[in-house]
Amino acid sequence: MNRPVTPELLEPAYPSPLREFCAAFARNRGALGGLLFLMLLVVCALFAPLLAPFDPAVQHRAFLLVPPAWLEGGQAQFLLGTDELGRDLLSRLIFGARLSLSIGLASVLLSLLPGVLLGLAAGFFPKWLGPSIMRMTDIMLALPSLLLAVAVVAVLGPGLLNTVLAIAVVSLPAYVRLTRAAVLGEIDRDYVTASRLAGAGPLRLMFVSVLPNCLAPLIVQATLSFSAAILDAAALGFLGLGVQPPTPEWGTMLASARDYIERAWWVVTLPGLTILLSVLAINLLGDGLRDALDPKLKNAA
Amino acid sequence: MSLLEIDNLSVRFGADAPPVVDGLDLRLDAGEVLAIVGESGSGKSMAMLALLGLVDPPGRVAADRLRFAGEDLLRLGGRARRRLLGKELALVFQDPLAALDPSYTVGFQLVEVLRQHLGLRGAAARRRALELLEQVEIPAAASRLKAYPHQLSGGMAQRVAIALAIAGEPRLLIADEPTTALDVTIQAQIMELLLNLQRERGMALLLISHDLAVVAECAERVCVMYAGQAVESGPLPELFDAPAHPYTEALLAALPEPGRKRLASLPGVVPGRYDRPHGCLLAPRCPYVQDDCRAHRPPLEAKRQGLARCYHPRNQENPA
Amino acid sequence: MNPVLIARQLTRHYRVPRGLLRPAATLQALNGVSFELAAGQTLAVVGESGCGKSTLARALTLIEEPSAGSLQIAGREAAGADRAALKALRRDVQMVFQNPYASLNPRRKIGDQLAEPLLINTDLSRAERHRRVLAMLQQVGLRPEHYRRYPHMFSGGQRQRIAIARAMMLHPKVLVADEPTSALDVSIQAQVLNLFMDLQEEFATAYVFISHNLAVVRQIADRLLVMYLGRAMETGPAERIYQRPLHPYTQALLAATPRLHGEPQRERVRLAGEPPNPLAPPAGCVFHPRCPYATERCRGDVPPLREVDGREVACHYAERFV
Amino acid sequence: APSSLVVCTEASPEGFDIAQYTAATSADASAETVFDRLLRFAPGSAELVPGLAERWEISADGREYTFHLRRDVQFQRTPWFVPSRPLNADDVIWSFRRQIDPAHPWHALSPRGFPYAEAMALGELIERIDRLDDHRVRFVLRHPEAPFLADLAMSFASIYPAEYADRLLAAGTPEKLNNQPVGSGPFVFERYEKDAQVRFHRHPEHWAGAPAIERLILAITPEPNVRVQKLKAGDCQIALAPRPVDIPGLRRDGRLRVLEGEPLLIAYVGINTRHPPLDDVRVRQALNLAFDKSAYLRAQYGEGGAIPAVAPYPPNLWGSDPGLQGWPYDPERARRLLAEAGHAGGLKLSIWTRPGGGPSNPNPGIGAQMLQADLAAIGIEARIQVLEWGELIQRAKRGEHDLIFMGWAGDNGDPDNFLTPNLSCAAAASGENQAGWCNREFDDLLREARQNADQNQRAALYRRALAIFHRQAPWIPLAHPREFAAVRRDVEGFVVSPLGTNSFAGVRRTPSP
Amino acid sequence: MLSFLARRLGLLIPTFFGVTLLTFALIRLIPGDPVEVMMGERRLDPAAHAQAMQRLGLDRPLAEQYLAYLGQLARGDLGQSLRSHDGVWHEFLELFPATVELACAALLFAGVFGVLAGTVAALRRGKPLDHGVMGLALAGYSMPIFWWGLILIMFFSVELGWTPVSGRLDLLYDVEPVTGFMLVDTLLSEERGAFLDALRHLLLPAIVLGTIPLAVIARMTRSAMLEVLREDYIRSARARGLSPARVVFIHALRNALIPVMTVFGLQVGALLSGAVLTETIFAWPGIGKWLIEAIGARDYPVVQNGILLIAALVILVNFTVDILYGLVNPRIRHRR
Ligand SMILES: Nc1ncnc2c1ncn2[C@@H]1O[C@H](COP(=O)(O)OP(=O)(O)OP(=O)(O)O)[C@@H](O)[C@H]1O
Ligand SMILES: Nc1ncnc2c1ncn2[C@@H]1O[C@H](COP(=O)(O)OP(=O)(O)OP(=O)(O)O)[C@@H](O)[C@H]1O
Ligand SMILES: [Mg+2]
Ligand SMILES: [Mg+2]
Repeated sequence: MNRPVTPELLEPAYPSPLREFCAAFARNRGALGGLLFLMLLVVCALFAPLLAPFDPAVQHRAFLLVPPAWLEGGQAQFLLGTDELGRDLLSRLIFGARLSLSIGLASVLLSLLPGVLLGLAAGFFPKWLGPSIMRMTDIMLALPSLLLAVAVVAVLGPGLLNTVLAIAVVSLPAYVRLTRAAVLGEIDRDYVTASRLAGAGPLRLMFVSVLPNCLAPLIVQATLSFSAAILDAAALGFLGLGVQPPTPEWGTMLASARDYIERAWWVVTLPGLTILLSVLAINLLGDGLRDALDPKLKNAA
Repeated sequence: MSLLEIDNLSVRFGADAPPVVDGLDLRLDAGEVLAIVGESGSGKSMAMLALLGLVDPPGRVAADRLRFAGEDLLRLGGRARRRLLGKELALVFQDPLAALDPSYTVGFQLVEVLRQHLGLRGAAARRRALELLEQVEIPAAASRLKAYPHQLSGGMAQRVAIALAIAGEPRLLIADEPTTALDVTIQAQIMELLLNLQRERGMALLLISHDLAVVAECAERVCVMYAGQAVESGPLPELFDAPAHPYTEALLAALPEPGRKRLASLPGVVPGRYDRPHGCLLAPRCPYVQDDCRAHRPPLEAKRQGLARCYHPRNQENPA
Repeated sequence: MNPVLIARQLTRHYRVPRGLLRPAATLQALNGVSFELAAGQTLAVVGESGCGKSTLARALTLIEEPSAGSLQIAGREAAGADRAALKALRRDVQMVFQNPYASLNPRRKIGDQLAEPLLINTDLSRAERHRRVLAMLQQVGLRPEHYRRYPHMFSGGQRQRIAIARAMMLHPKVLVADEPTSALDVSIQAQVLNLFMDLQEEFATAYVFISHNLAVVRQIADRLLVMYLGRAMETGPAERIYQRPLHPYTQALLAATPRLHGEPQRERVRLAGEPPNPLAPPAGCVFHPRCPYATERCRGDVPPLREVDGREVACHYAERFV
Repeated sequence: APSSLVVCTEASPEGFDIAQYTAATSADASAETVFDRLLRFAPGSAELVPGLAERWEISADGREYTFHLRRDVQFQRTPWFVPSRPLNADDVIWSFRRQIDPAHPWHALSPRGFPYAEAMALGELIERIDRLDDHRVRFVLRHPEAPFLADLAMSFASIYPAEYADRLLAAGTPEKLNNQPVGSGPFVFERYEKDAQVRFHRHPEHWAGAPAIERLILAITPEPNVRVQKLKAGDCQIALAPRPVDIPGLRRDGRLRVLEGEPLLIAYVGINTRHPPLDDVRVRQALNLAFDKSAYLRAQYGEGGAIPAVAPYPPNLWGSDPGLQGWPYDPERARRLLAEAGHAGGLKLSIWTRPGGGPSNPNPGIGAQMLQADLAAIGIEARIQVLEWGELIQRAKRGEHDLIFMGWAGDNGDPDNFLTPNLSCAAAASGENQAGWCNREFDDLLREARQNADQNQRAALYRRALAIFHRQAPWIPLAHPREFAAVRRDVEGFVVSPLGTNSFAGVRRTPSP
Repeated sequence: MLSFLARRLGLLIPTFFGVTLLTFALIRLIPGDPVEVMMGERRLDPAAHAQAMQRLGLDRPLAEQYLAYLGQLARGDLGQSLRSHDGVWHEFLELFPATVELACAALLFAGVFGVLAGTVAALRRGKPLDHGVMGLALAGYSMPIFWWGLILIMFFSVELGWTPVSGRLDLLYDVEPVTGFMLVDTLLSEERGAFLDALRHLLLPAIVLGTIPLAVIARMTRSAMLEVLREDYIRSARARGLSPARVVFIHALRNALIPVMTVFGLQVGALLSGAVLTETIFAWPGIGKWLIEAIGARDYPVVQNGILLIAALVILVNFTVDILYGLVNPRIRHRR
């Protein structure tokens, strides 16, 4: 029988998806910068005890509110100055990275997993389970996130773990809605029907067919909620409801620094700047990921 | 002097990227119906956009000559060009629903064009808009003026789009696959409408299509494009009866026709932008390929039927 | 003739909600369609957009349960079958979709997607599955190294081959193809049509080939089913209908289909207007508002499908055109 | 001269029916402005001077107090109440009876009761109140009580117009007593905007002469640095309670003056003696030795912002012991003591504190963290727990804490006012005594002193008690903070009261040359 | 249209009941004994405590309590603050205008500049201006606003003295709260200069609160604009010879703003979150600060019903935006 076989030389060369992604990502200079800064943070977090010049809790009582080294009155040993208890600001910022990153990571994981499962369920069972899950997220979305987080902390009491839980609760609805929307976008596509025709059951459809195709927006959302988690944790800390002292958390540092706004600008400026830069870096990374992972998403804000 | 003269038009995206439209030459006389056919991605639409100056950066347009009704389109300023566009030179797109602004009524969009090009305002503009809708045979035209595009069916929307295009009494109407999104019965209606308008107003019609059968039924001349280049052009129906270029021949052979048991088909696919062969673009797929085809790209030369880019053209003997 | 697929009065109605204040409307997407199809034969279904072709495809492939009517696949009744029976039945009907860019899972390797039906429905070993997939790849004109590639690395035509390969993996008795070539360029369309014909020759699969293009269908169809607004207008042996269409709608469709070498001035049955709103179908013959020959009778009486000149036609005046 | 005075205060008043409330900020907005009392504290001191009562007599047995009321006391006219008569004995009787007599029609109308009257057990103390005539009232006590006169000068003893109360009751709107106060005081209440401001204008017929200030505005500004910023910007003329650490900067500002006072204030760390091993006096002493108090004072109050505390009340109060030496900072000895007590291997304790500061503890975070660091140095691992004030008090009463940062403000200038509420056995039973410390000997001394009318004898008794307190170390006494106020240069006549409340009746604004 | 409204309203009802359930549960989960909080410093013996619990209905089964709560709500009774003994509804009404004023000012700021920045960036796509504007937008989006507020105060109020430090109006202006909206009240009052002063007070808080919405709106506008600019109808409009201004403002912007509008709705929740922080920093007497303090002080009725009110507000605003969305988007308006 005579069958047209695609001649070899006609086959265009296709780069591997990973390579394509890397190339697209590397073209985005902002994202690259974000990645570098984030890596710096990660290094700080991992090797904080090695990198930090001092124990972040040690109080140099002879050196209260020493300005950064390059300013008049600064001390060479305290590069970024000291806070109201004479603790080295640089060391506290470095150790703070550890805390902020782990809060971000933990709360992302804690909201991503249940969020995705609920979103999948909501997309796949549109009869009654889906709507009830969506009503639930509506309810959570009706409360301003910070207020909800504060309420959760009020119930659980302040502390590291509870901060993480509060932030996870707050970011859950976004994952549910996003997953559901992505699932609804995919579930009627022909490849899912084809899988169904091949006899695939609901679990297989959910996890093998549909979920991998919803990952791109989820990954982007994860980076965004990672940065949001850092901001929220800082906000909770600022309101005195976050991680408890003397743990060096950026927001908590800011809260106590607030009293010194007129006399010691560095205790106010530096932690805030650190938060801003970290969040900015992660958001840049997220934007880069969004552009590189899924050109269709490029325009979703 | 022809109404439209295009010499060596090329469009490229990125300095070192191969062109998307590659050295296109085209002539069109007033009142003539010319068709451009080619497979998806062959650069048909891009050539037309380049003509109208609507290629957005980073796309870049170059041409030796781009003249319409004696005006040099390459040198035209923004204001002068806008006076031409939509008035002398109008365009109808493939997807009629997408080509109408969803936020405004049909009437608003018609009046907008009438004001822009004819300076009509108020009641006069509305009256003219109604006439236009009647001309494109829209039933209950008065009520349609208040309709939003999404309230129209595909065929109706295409009629509205045509009304918008002929509002300025253009001398050339470019229709970019005007019927591909429509059903056959509607397609027949729209084609008939377009040809009627063309005949009544004596405008030139440049019809873009990938459907050779549609082209065969309406056009006087055809230009066949492949991967950004015109590979053959000539009068109809002579060209389709005995094409010179193997690509045209293959396209025709691939069409289902009564009596054909098995369709002849070219193997492989159209080359992508980055893997275009050095020589003749069709060389990798051509059943008659020879060494010179692989080495050099053939120029567009006069053949018996018209112009073709081929070293070994088909059907060169005179018809029996 | 031993039919592998028998549809009797297949009907599918959708309820279309119209807000809280108005009752839901009923949309008769498919209204009493019947046919029989033997192994190795092709039934072509044609009609304009929205006439219920895809609805029919979904009913035939058991994706959706019909509202009424019966469906027999390889002698087994599908209506009212339980889960297990349905699963067994599904093996015998597979489907090829219109859009080759949406019908393959973009995140899975081609090989895995082809092997999926085997994995789910058979207890073949991994190696055996692999072997069969490779064999099928070769059968549709692809090469073994394509096994590990992702869909985006293929052109539309190649993807459609892959989709066909996937549908054929379980050697179904019936293959439903819903406009499999309308997204493809002519030269590629020819390749795919040829592939369909080759495979049918080899596996004697029965095809339900859906299209809106009468010219394409002519190439491949043994029998023809012309639909309008969810109803069958004319059905019978394809060549007979092409030679002499008896229903005005079929005539109009054929006339509207452009021809390469048609006589330019040939007389055409021009249809006025557009298909009516499916939520409010006209009384009597659904085609009468657009029919050039419509009479008072057509406005009142629904013409039954009846045998005229070796095919079935739903027109009161079919004899006129014989 | 500018006739308005804007005062940046720390908190919203809880309400204006001051008998229901205890906070000094509430007193500033009502007792010190709208109301007068029978007796007053002289400005800037705890000395008693006549108020609405021009004179009084005390019977020989110390049980009968007869007050002669002034005759020229006019109540304020407001849009919501126009008085028909000047003050008389009925007003005094109404003001006290409603607080102590459960049968009084107004008694049940206070949702939170009358905390001061109840805390002082006035109901048991006062046998009856007699109306001798329009301008003479007699209080008959069940037993002699030395601080009684001082009590009558306190905010809760403000005198209300009984006529206004009657009208409110008749109109069925008793809650207006709390929203639209009327009194005889120097300023007339105008309007309160929650969390923003309280506005007053002067009472032209005030018996002591109308105040110089025409309009008084309390601008509620909880953040101390914001108060200072607003003062500098001229948005207010008096900033109350700036943080001690800001004082040096304020002193340098030529547009401002810093006023200071020595308030009756103690900041301390309560050691919960009910929790082993804190029941061991050696451990408590070790805690006292371990904390570097001078570093704490510097970080918390700045230079000169406070004096270190050794006793439960400040040295400017009679009955203090100048010879008493506090525990030195001696971590070495602390460690030894701990080892002696069998905790060489270390200990785990909790430190409780609250999120927002107050006068005794302007920046609670600092103290807790310093204590934590110092305890770590002697091997005690302390966990800081920050609790909102309400929850903190509630759980501290139940005794859940180990160490707790606390403060106490005296309000009548009597040492007993510091000791009994915080360190008596009764307070230990009720939970107010956060140390849960009940020392019989100490407690007996307190009781004896309370029933003795002679101040010298009492002082001697208190000095003996202090020695016991020091040895037993139920607290880490921290500091007696100074109280500051910063004012614009043109403000005159404002003084910082030792009692925590602020009076603006005598304030004038003179444009500086 | 009517049925569209009815359908949306139908969705609100379960959400609202869910919120009541949530606030009800929240209060019962927060540690601390409401009676103790209510009594403040007063000590209660167990009998009195039990009596108080009974009076508050806290001794009944939870389901019964919930029903009683709903009944209370149905009667419009939101209870009283445990701290001030003022009605929750009354307190809310008193503080709400301040928040609304702040939020509106912030939204106005964010909307005007966000749309402007997004449009400009989209039109200059890929140019340095685009990168600059979008970089700033991303920075704004990443801003810890409590810090941002502090920095702005430090610079503009403390250093330069251009803007007041906090509050809504210089207290020397005696402005009677008629509407509660300071800008309106100052206009109504006789005090000259008060309006400008109120405006100066509003400036920094509005900027701080508006920063994140501005960034979101700018980004959203840009992407929507880019999307729309690629649409066929824009290309058609240009092919019809319409002027660039007309194409951008009449055709592109109108369609691009439709998705941006939904963002406005979604921003309301975020805005209230931000208001909590902004109000705390600027001592702005609004509901955000009120609620945070109530949660801190365990003022149960305020927490419970304050949150309920805010949730109702958010739901209502989103509902309104939905309706408006339908109004400006003919495709939704005419949906059968
Ligand atoms: N912005 C762009 N950047 C790069 N390449 C582009 C861009 N726009 C279009 N192209 C490429 O230009 C080529 C020609 O496209 P064009 O739309 O002109 O094809 P066409 O012949 O009209 O096809 P169709 O029949 O599908 O409409 C395509 O290969 C397309 O990928
Ligand atoms: N799930 C559904 N709910 C409601 N109506 C539906 C549903 N699916 C299809 N319809 C309607 O049923 C009718 C038939 O649709 P169907 O998709 O079968 O048409 P088709 O012939 O395949 O059209 P096309 O050529 O456009 O694919 C249409 O009017 C369609 O709107
Ligand atoms: Mg095109
Ligand atoms: Mg279909």
